[in-house]
Amino acid sequence: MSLPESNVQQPPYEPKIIGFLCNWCSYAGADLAGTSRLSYPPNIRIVRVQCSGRVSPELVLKAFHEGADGVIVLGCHIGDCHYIDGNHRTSKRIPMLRQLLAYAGIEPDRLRLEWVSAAEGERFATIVKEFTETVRALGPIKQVMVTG
Amino acid sequence: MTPTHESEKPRIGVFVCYCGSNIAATVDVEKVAEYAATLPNVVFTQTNKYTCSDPGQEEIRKAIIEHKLNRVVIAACSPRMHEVTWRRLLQGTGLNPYLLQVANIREHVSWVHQDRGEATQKAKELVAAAVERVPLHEPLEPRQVKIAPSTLIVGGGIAGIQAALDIANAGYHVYLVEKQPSIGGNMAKLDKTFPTLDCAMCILAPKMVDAGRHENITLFSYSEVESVEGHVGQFRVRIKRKPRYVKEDVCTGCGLCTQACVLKDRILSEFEMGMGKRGAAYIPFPQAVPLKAVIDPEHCLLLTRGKCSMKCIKACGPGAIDFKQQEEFIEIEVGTIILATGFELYDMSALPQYGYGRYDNVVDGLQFERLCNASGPTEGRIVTKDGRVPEAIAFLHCIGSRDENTNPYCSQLCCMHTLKLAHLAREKTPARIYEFYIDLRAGGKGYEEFYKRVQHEGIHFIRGKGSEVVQDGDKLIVRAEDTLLGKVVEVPVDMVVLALGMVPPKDIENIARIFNINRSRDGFFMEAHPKLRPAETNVEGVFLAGACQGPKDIPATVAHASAAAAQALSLMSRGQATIEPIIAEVIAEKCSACGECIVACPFKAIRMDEEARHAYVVSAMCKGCGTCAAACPSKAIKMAHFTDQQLIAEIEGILGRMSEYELA
Amino acid sequence: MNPLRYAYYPGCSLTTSAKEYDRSVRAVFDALGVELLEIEGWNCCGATPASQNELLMYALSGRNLAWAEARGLDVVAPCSECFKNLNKTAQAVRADPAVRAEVNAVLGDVSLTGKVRVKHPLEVLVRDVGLEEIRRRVTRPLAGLKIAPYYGCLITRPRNEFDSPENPTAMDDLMAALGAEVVDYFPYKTRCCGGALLLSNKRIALGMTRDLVIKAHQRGANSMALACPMCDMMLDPYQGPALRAGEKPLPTFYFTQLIGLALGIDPDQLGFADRVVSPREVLAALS
Amino acid sequence: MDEEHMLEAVRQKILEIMPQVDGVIALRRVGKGTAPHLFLPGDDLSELALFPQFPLPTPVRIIQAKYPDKRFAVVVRGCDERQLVEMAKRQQIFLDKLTMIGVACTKEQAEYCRCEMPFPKQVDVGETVEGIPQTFLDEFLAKPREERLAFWKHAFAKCIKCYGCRNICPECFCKECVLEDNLWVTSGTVPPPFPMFHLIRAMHTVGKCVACGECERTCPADIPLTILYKLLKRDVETVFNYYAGANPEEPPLMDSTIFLADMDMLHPPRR
Amino acid sequence: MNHIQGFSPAAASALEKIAEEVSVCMQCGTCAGSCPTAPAMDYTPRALMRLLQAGLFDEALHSRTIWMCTTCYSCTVRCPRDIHVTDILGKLRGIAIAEGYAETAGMTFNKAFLGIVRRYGRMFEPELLIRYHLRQEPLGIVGAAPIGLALLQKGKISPLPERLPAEGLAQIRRIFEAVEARRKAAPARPHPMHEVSR
Repeated sequence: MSLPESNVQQPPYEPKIIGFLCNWCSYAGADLAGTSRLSYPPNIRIVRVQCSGRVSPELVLKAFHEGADGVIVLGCHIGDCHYIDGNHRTSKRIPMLRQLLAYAGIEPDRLRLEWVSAAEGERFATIVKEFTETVRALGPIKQVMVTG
Repeated sequence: MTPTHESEKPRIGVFVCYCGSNIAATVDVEKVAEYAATLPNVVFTQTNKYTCSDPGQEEIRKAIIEHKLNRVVIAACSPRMHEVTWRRLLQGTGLNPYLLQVANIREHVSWVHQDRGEATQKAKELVAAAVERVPLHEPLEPRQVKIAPSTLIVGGGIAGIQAALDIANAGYHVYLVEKQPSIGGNMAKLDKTFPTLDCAMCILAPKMVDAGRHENITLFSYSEVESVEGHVGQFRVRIKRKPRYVKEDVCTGCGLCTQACVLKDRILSEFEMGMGKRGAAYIPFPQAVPLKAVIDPEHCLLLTRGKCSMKCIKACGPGAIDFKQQEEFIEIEVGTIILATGFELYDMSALPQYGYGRYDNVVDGLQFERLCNASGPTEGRIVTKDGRVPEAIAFLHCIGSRDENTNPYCSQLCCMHTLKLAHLAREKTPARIYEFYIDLRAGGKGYEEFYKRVQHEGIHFIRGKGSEVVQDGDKLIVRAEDTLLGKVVEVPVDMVVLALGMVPPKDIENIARIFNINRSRDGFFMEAHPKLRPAETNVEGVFLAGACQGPKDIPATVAHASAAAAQALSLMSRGQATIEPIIAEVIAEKCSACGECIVACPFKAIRMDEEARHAYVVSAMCKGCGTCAAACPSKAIKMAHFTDQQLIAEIEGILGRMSEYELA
Repeated sequence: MNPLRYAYYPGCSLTTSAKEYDRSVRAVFDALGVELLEIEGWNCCGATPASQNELLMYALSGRNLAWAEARGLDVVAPCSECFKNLNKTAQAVRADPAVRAEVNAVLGDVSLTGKVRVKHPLEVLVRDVGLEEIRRRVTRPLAGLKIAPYYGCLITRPRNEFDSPENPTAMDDLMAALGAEVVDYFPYKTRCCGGALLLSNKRIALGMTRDLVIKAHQRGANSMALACPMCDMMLDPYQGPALRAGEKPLPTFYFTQLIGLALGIDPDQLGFADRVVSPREVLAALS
Repeated sequence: MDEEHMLEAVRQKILEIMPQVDGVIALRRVGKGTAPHLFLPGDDLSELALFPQFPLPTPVRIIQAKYPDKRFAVVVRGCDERQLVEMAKRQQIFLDKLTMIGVACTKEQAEYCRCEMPFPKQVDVGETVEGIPQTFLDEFLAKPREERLAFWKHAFAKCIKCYGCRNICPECFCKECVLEDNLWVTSGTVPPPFPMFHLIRAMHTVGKCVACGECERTCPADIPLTILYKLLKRDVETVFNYYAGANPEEPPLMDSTIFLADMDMLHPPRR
Repeated sequence: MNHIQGFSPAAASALEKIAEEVSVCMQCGTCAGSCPTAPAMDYTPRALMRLLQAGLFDEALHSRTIWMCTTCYSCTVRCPRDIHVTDILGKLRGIAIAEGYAETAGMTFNKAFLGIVRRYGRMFEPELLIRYHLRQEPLGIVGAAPIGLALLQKGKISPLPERLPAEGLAQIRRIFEAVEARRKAAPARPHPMHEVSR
């Protein structure tokens, strides 16, 4: 299995970010950012889920455990959810997980929850830019967690 | 020739698309394909200029058969764009359509990242994620659902009427729900239409009558949709019929009660846009359908204060008035839904500098229409509030539109509408007519010719947005810059007409929530795709017709309404709809019957099997959001196509490759 | 509620040409139990000329804001020109980290965050103290006064949440609360008085002032309430030169002078004597 | 009221209730410790015991599952009562077939458990005492982030994955537990990799934990688990105004449609 | 390669930043229609924006328009493209002074005003009047005499300037010097959009 060649010697620290995006709103917002040719840092890798309500705290912890330096969950605004109120559960699970991370001594800012509608391409790009810089400042997850 | 049995060792084919230069411009497609070839279970890779084109799809079909592929990864545009195309392609080769994973390397990579190295690296990782995930995909059979041969249409304007007639004439039943006492919507308020100067009511009334009488159309006027449940093919709709306090089957529409009403001509008429008055018992306009009286509960003395001489009852021959009428709720089941809730005008009083709502003779486009209309408050005579024939009238374009402080979008048709009003004013009064415009947008069929005609009729066009209107004595001074002369002008006129800036109706947020539709930035309903699917929404079986999707003139509205009707008809004529088999399933032996999933399910689609002591999912009701799977502490619920294993595989695909990247 | 305390930024005009504005603001705020702490060693905000260099305006205003921010006090600036410069500076520093960094670099030993809020006395009186509170304390209602409330162009512009930029009503309500009759002075209430061009384009400036007076008369006013020393310069000392022969002058007052009067404060303390256009006839009408 | 008097009072209560039920679940003296016991009508009550404490909800669940149509009484402290309510919300026990005999904990017991509410809603025996202020939580929070991280890494490093904390917790009734699933917690390594095992279990206590403290007491490695669980419990109470086990009608918090409108209401300590 | 890099890299000059902001102007004329002194201007505010869009900066800086603005912000409040017209005119005044364009009455006023603020830290109106009239219309001082007298009688003119304490004055001087240091780099001129017949 060949390793992807990287044309740079030891690359500067680029955070690895996993984004859980809901198919109906935030994923469509990310698509809109694409069709509008906005630009944002490439660190985020997007995993599509049907609803932000699908993202369990265990899944977020697993992403960190696999080596993600930052995890961002994007869902529909309250009231816009394609599944009526799937996002109501997200609005409790993710903030409570942030609290737990903070109490456990892990920087809570590595995890973020935002609402992005299908029409908010710019907002998506801005949030990704901000979050990438926040995580870059926090450094690799290896400092706080055993990964892999 | 059926390919190998799916459960055998995965044989993955990876197809990477150039998308012309859309992807290839920043992603090294060949390198991505080369890299994919090195990934586990990948037995075939190929790049393609346009994977979605026929030749592109043909390549994939050939590859699946030749190389006995049982899993397919396509790295191209967003799955929301062509996943349906690729699934149909797999179906064609006999391969289950869900043994496919799409990597979005266009909208999420090539279009948003400029650095070729970074973009290619990211594309590789998304392909690696898909290759890690797709072996875990299991074949899923889409569910077929019977489509009830009937349509709910919300909104009885020209859009709703057109769609209703198209569907009813095709032999399917329509339930048309209209909030106002009569159908007709905003078009019924118009005098003439552009560019043909047809009388609006003359071309609309026949359609209204047809809709009112059509045996395939049940009209619920003065009613609103309370709630909607279920999914495409089986929408259970609950309609609230507001009490008219008039028995519809008895009332002949003679109007005697409206003449007898104690409050006759004392209440501002909504239909007359506040320019005319009506009584508490009233018929909105002479050509109303249904032609029935209605009693306004907010003003009728009996209904508000409980005491009135009730002259209306005495005046009504057949005794149709019934103050004991209550709200009624009706449940219906329909296969498809069309929203045609139209538009409202921007409330210009939010811009005090134009004096709307402060100076008597500053009116908006629809109010001026009522002045021009023969059945309007002034029988078609254009006169100021105090009855004078105006010596000069100014029409101001773009008030409330194309403005970052109010509505940034252009309402598309107010230039043409204002041109028509100017023509009517020129025709009916000796007044000097001015039009203050920025760009005169006359792009439709016959529109530019109409513009030239109106210029020819001696209307003064001043290229400069009206900046303010100030009352000075009995004149209104319109101040603007004639930008072509570079001079500031102050034009005294007797009447100012503000072009109609179109905005969504006030209750659009509530309607959007009932039908689970989201809205675009300008507040109108959001279509499935602005270019390719303007009449569809993200909710299958729910379509959009007319200005509720965005400002439209009448020809565009009618075309859009017929498009929505056609798409509803295509669903209903097929009789069946495929429901994505992405539903949840309880693994009985793992379930400890705690019921957390039952509480978590937004659609109440999970029940408890009391004897067997485990929960189970009613698949027909499950919409596949996965909230239950995330809520279950022991992960005893399997969310088809989005299982924990599949999502974790995708994460490992990404992060596994990333750590390698770091080692390199 | 705990007593209101603000940092007070009088501005250059209030020490000279608008001294009665300063005295009436202090008297009224004192009567209403609102404490004003004058900013020590405040400097000129640069007025209109400072608009030629944004950094200069932010730095000059920033120096004053820093004093207030250090003490956790909001700033009250009666002169609309100073109010605009200070408010624009606070908003820019709060919104843009780049501006914040540059201003703090220029100011040197200070770290301004822009947390400080800048308020015109009109906002303090109407929003923070509240009309009810003022109405309760009126002892001499201004019956007989028909006031044209004149906001000038800067109190609610370019952007100030406390009232509408096109049709503000705070002063209308305040004057009504004092028992005076308030004429409908829209849209002239926010029209520009021409003050900035007094020297460089006297003819145009005086024309704008004259227009305001004529329209106030047309609307039936017998007096005008002002809220800015520059408007006052035009509508009091320069009202004479602005009007043509035979045109009736219109007595003008700072709105805080009128509040003081209604609260029963001794007129001598409110600087009525300092008015150039004599107010005697109108004050006599006050029964 | 000292222990002997309380025991006597409880015996009276049991004798009173015994005719209406098929049995009473309570603690029995076993050597120096105690063990849950189903006292049947006519049994000798002399060996009844109150301390040291043992969580009775799990035995209630098992016994009710075995005899679904029988009616039982149970001697409960505050945490038992609240835990039974939460478990009722998850159909694990059935309150309509259960009569509770509420015992208020003594001062020492409350201090021993560092309990915030050492008494049930329905107190039949003993006087209620003041809850113990949770000062140790704030002391812990005063530590900077790095110190908290080191604290937990050190604590969790001692974990021998005996699942004791899970087994004793009445809320952990899952047939198959994710902590034993390699997909979530890498199997075959002790201690389990930080932090998956412990943070997953912590998230499972949100909106359920009544802070009975048994997990911490049972842990052979003395890992101070209640610090994490009680901090989360406090957040749930302050932000969602949800008190675990307080109201049987309220749906389970994390699954209900209640949503957090303003995410800034939860501000995690960043320092 | 996406060539839209956005107009202004961080180091853009004032004029380049103005050109970027004005690029969205649709020439609708609302600013001119709202401006109290537009009729007396050689270029209406809208026409001035057009000059800036076309890159004709010299003509814009020569115009009388920028010195006719009373900063009443009506244009900024009503601009449908949310362009801060008033601030742009202000910046142009600064550049016109910095680049030594022909002295106008407004320029004299601004220079005199800021000179006094720099010297005393606060305004001293009599000196402002004298400095302005000496340079612009010496006889004007006579015209202003009656008003001066009235103000003197009312005690509204202070005979002596109010000087800030030394430490405050030093801060004020440092502010002016720091601002001038930043002004040193002459603003790079974006190239005109197209050749315009003279």
